[in-house]
Amino acid sequence: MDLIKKIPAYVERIPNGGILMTGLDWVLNNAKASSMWYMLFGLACCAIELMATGASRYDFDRLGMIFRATPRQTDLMIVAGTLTLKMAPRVKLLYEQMPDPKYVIAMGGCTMHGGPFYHDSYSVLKGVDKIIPVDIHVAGCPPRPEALMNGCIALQDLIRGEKVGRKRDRPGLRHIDPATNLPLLVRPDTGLIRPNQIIMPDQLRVLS
Amino acid sequence: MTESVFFYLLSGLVLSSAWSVVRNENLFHAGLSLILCFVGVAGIYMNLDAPFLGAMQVLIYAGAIAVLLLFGFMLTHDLMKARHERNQHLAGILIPVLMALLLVGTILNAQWHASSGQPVNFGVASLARRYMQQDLVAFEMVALLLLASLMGAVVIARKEEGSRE
Amino acid sequence: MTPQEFAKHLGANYPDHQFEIDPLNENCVLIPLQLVPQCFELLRDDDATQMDYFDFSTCVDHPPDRLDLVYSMYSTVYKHRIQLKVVLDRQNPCVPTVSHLWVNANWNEREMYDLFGVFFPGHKDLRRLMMPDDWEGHPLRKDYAHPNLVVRPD
Amino acid sequence: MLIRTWWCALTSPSDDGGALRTEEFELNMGPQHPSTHGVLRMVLKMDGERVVDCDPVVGYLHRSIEKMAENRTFTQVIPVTDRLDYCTSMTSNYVYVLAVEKLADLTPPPRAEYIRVIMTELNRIASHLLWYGTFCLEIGATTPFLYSFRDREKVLDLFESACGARLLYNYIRIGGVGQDINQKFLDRMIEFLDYWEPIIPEYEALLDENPIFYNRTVGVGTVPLEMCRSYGVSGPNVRAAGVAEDVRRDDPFAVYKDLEFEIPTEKESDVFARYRVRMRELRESAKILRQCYEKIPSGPYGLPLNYRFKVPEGETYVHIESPRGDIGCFLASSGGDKPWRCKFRTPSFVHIQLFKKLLEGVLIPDIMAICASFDIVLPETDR
Amino acid sequence: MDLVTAYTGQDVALVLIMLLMLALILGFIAGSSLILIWAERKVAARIQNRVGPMMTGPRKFAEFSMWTGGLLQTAADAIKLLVKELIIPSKTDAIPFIAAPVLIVTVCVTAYIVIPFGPAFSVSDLNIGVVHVVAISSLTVLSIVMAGWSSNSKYSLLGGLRSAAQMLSYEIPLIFALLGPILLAGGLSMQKMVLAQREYGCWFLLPSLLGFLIYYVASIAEVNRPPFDIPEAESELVAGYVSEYSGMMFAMFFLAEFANMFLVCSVAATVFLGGWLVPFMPVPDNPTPVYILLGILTFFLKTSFLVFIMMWIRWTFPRVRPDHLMNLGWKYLFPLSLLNLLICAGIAVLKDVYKLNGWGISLASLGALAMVMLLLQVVRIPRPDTFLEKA
Repeated sequence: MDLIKKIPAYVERIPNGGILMTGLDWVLNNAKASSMWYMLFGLACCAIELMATGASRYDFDRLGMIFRATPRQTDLMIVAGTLTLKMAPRVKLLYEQMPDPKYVIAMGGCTMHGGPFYHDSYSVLKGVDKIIPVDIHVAGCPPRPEALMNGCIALQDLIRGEKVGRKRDRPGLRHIDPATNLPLLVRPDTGLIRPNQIIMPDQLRVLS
Repeated sequence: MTESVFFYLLSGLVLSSAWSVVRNENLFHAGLSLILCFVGVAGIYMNLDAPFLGAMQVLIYAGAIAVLLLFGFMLTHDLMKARHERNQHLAGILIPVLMALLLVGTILNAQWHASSGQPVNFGVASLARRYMQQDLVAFEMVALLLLASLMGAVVIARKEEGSRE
Repeated sequence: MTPQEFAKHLGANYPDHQFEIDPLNENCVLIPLQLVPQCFELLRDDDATQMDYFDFSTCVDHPPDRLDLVYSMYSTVYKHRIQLKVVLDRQNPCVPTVSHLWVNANWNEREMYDLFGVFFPGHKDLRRLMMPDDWEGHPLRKDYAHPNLVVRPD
Repeated sequence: MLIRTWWCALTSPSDDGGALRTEEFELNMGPQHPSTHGVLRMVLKMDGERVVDCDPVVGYLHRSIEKMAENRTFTQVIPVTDRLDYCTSMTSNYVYVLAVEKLADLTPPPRAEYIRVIMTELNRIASHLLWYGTFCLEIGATTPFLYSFRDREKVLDLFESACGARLLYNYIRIGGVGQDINQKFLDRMIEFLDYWEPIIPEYEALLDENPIFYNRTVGVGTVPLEMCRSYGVSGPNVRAAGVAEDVRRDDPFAVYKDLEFEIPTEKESDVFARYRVRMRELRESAKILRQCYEKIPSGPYGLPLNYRFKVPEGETYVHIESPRGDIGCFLASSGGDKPWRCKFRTPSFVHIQLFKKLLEGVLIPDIMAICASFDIVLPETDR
Repeated sequence: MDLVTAYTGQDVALVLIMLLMLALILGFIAGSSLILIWAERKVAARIQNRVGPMMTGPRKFAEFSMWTGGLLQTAADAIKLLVKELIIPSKTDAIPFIAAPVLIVTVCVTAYIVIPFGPAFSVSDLNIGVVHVVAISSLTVLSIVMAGWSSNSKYSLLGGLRSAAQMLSYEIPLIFALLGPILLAGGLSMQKMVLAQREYGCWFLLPSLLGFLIYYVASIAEVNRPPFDIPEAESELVAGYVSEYSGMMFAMFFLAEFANMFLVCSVAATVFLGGWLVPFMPVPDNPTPVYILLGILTFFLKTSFLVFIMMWIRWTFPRVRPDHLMNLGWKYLFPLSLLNLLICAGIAVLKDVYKLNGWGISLASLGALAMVMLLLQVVRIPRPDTFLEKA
């Protein structure tokens, strides 16, 4: 794979290689953007709104998004609902089973920072981006179908802006914490909780 | 000239897949190469422009019998994992040598009369007419045999069904 | 049957124990700990009560020493409902199981074992229901603390 | 030597009398599963296509709602009960509010009672439509899902005009309701009912005459009546067993006393009977809504209560009829402004325990049909 | 042909022509699948009264009508799948894992050789036409079993076994249903089949209507399309044997499914609906270019009509349980196809020996069939409400 990564650099040096690359970018990005196959990861209330978005009135199919059951054939994971600590290892496992150009939409307040379950709840993981890198957060509890469609369109614009061969920068950066060599998994801006404060079920430690 | 090229190609394919059927560790791969062998034989039939026979070979052997064989491999208990010991080396060498001698002997002293030049019009119609007129008895016997085997299969399946409930 | 009749009915069957109405809940009868399986069996099988529908069983935690265990049953024949309360000691609460009488008591008791730490001898497979299996502590107790639990400032 | 190997190959004594010995294997119908009723994991021991033993594992959506209820004032708990059962959040609001009112013996004004009944019945219609869609998805027919969601969107528009939210309403408050509903809302409701009632036969036409459908549902997953009793099954699932049991009839709360509607029941208590009961319940709810439209009085829609009012010490248990069964709330208060203990008795928690015994000897496609026919929802189970 | 032989020897030309034909078929399959997949999503959307893909493709068509939005949607899917990462799970056994999609596409391509698109317009008119298609398409079972076994997961193994059993048990009614028209046409080759329908006077649909119905149902099962799509039943087996495939390998399976559907419908159109016979036009002996074009057009119209019905069936029926499927296949379709064979044999004898006109006989047989259906009405399959009162 890494040979392919070097090609864009060489092509740029050819006289009008740049135009060729942007043309290639345009075609690939538009193809990827307009045919995102999503894997419904319905946990709670947001799953019902996701189904309502997939139904007749607001239709995902108009954006070219079909529902695929297996993680192997999907390239967008919509985490819809509250993520509990017992469920966290499974989400991570599924994320890793997806083929590479993969994106994550975190739908609903619970996936951003625990939402209504931030206080007084011992079993809810405060934010999905603690275990998987998230591209688009859709606010709302549950977010309206229009908000979710808006999130998908925002993701499409994000994809159209990509460059072939460039490393994608993802929000929720992951540094390795030297003490526990566990990925720090903490958003620099919130910085609310350090990993050793959260007692993760140990399968999660094995996996991450 | 292309017929002979194709012929050598196909017979090479058939021989190699037959060899892999015998020598292969993984039984599933052995089953697959068996199917490849059947398809190779069908190719040889087609090459000798007997297309109906080739199609039948693909349909019956490669399509049905071999797949049922694969079913058998997959469904039976840990057939895949067990390492089969191979200590019949003596038998392994003796029998192929005997077979080879037998075959070469018959090939050498058979009188190959050259084909009479004009193409034999061997079509499906003549085949069917032969079934229905000259050797009708053999045809009916084969039908009876198949019926018996079918009933045997049903009885075995039925017994197994009965035992579980 | 009103709760008072229930108390009289139970008192008649077990003379040496007294059953009175719970001051907090007028539809609830307090029963002593050692009577639990027989008393429930009586209520279920006795044709005067026939409590064949088991609603739920849960705990109410009173921190210093008391842990109340509340059962609720309903009779689809006579259409009356009753709650029964058993007072347990908080350090090692232990109550014989009723899961052999009503099947849906099984998961209720597993949940109480998981969230309150109440032990049910005689229960077939007592393991955690809600929390991951390697979770320490019993979350629904009042004095429970956990790093993932951010208490809401009042 | 050659003959020996040949002979023993032929006559190898297989241990159980020559029957084809199939090995049991464990199938993990994991928490992430395309069937849409949430994160239920079933560990199935299979023998070929048949299930030998099934062990449902829950807890993947345990959001500790009861722990949160203990640290919030009585009015702040209401949005938490919304998330308890998000398909019918009106009913979970209602059962909690009824428990608080019984403890604090407040009686809401009659108009509030009628608004509450209207909202719960509309929510029942929306929940049954959701159930119908996902049930057909399990059986393999994808189109009914789209039709039922198209009509559910119209019900959600009604909710949006009344309480501003589509799914989690926080509308039924202690002592009354959040906002008043005006005549325009009632007219739109009747307009929806007129549009929607002739469409219900259309749903049934898609499936009833279809031999594939009733081959897959008639006689599948039959639950005998005494099994219902010992497992505590309630709601449409027990009405499909032939017993006309409904909390709105047996111990009526709010205004159900002076509304007349009948309880649909079937006899076989299999997947098809449960489907028929829910379809006929849709029509009953529409009838109730029409009666409420005529009988709703005018007047105040709630009691003026201050934000942190105190509830006298005491415990109580109240239960009402939710679309899935009989949902109850056991509330204990210690005289403060926060509930001391709040336990919800939810129907799905009870119905999932049925699967352990019901799914023995069942084929894989029937597992999905049976689970979907019980209309279980996981947040209720895990609370 | 003669241009090529001028430069090279006779045999090398043969090989070159063969390669050219192969490229032609591949191009045709790719093109037709693109349109078919887009059409399927649009038809499905229309049935479920929602809007299918709208965002891709030329915008001015999208305003024109809902039906023509999102034309390039399948192209976008294909390019995206090309760019996807190919995951070969570690414990899978690689050779059959990779061979399965390759085999299923090659089978599909070889089966297209005999399809008569126009009067003299088929790749190579083998004289074992119909049997060739059936024989080659029996190899798809093999590729599905390979895919199921090699992806080493319980779900795909179950899916693979189920679909192999289904396809094996539906091949037999398929072949027997085709025997009827073969008997009437007196030959196996597809072009001969079409010409036989011309002399016979009417399409073979009329004399062997039962055969057509059985063939159509069996072909839906053969192509694993709902209501017989148990192998990749979404709700149970999580996409069955395809669940471990990602990227381009999955695209091959996806492409092969639609190419097979088109293949099966084109065989049905040729054998039962008179492939390129323009309904009311007398057929000139030496085919003029105009007639060839017209023939190709009618062929495509007939096939796409059958494909549309398959799509329509897909979105209206629930899924059949495997044992009902086997039950239907063996206990109903197979005996009925034998009955159809009997009827066709009777018609053939009447036509050859007594020289009766084709139309008359087929109408008589249809009358007989209608009589049988009336008889069946008396023994009605139990309707739900009657069922309940009885129980």
